[in-house]
Amino acid sequence: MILEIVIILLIIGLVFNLLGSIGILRFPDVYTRLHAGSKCATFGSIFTSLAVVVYGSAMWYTQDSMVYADMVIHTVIAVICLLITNPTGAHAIARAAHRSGIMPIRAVVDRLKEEK
Amino acid sequence: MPLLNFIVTVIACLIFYLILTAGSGTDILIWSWQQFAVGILFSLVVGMVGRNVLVGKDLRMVNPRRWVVLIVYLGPFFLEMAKANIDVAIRIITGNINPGIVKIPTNLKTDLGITMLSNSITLTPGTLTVDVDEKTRELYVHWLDVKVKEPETSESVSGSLEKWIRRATE
Amino acid sequence: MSITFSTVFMIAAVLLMSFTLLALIRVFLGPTAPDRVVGVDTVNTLVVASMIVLGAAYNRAIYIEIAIIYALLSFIGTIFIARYIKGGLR
Amino acid sequence: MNKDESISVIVRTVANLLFCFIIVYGLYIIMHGHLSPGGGFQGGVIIAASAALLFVAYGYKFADEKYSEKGFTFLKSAGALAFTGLAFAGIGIAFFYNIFWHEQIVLYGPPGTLFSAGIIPFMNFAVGTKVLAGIVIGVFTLGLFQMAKGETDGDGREEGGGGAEE
Repeated sequence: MILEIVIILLIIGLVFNLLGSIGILRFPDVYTRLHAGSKCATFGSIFTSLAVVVYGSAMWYTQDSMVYADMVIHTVIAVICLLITNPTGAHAIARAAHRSGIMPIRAVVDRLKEEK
Repeated sequence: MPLLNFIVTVIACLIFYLILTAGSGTDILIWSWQQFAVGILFSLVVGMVGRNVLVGKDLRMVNPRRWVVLIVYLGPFFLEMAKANIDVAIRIITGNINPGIVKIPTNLKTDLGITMLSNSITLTPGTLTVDVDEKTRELYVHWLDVKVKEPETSESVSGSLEKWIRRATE
Repeated sequence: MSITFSTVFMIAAVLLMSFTLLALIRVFLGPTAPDRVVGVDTVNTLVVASMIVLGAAYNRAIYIEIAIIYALLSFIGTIFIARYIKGGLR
Repeated sequence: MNKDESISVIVRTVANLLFCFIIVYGLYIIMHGHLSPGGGFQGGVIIAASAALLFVAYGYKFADEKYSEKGFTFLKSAGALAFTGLAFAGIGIAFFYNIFWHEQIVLYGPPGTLFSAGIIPFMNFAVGTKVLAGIVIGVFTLGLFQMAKGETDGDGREEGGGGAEE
């Protein structure tokens, strides 16, 4: 039962991570690549970490070993770190790219450029 | 109020240390007394160093009611995020995009609020915060599929997230 | 029962590492510096994810502590590069 | 748009949020040096990273207000001195002799608990202090050097950036 849940969560996470990796190869410019890189990879990593959390919780419950408690708590902290830092890093890169003069390709509207 | 800032920072650091070392013993709940002593010592040191960094001028985030709202906020946020990711996944496979940078006005007054809204927007469907105007509190958002060129509110980009964040931070 | 947790997690970790190689292609190709940074950022996220999964595969909580540190330090590195792209620390 | 602010309010807020917790994590790594991988050097690097985070978020404003080279040089020397001094503490038997543990002075609990390594946590903290101060000095010196360079040929660089934006 637990094994099936873990496998399903891992497959969802791996699919999103794969899509993120493909996305940064397929998309045409920096901003669209950031969409794939920051969003899909973060989402996929949340799911793979969720699999680890489920596994650790189940083992904690059945074996009552503190190693698994450590594993669950540290995994949650790592996911929170990813959730805080990844979008901020993406924003910093996007802002830096726009300031250094890289414009979005095929853009229908660019308010930021118009107001500069 | 420097003393209050110091106390809040010490308590936050102590909680973080105790979360890190959970399960170390059985003296005090699930912690050993050594971890408690070391944690209090470290928290005092870090409180001295960073008392004006973690807590700014206002202490409104100390209120536990806001934390409850923040935890409830995770619900709609993950819903938006899941929708977003499936949308972006389809666009990665098909490759049809319609990008652009739009300007959205916000009504958030605090720095933390605008940070949370920006990070939420970056993590949700096909939107990415490129720049922020600190004076007028406007966000410049790169949108993978531009539906409205001149949004009046943040409703069309981020749904109901701004309401939740305003409830949590103001 | 032939399939165990550790084999499942190990397969997932190997797949995550192969996705890292895909992201590395963008680091090599990327025409501009921000493109390369996007690639490096994605690699960082995938490495954090695979460290967590490896920690579960070997039943070591230590790997996950290192993952936390990797996430924080890679964030600082990304911010530094972003600042550099904009033209120094001005 | 004011072009002076090269790092946005979002990054600054996140840096403020993370600063204290990174220091606590570094101290945690140093304190558990004898129980788990890590130790003085690694924890010191993590604490130095928190200073680097504030430096990159606030730039020279932070460097002007908070950074004093004298203070960090003092910390660096104090760390090195404390390390050697602790090593000399057990010189009656041997250099680096763990006198705190063998003579049961302080921190002599059973193996596996937190207070079980005698002199080692103190030495880890000494190494951590030295590494932290050294890396902070290195990062800030590089950054301030770039500032000095930017002031002398700053105008040309600014025009170059403007040209790229056209």
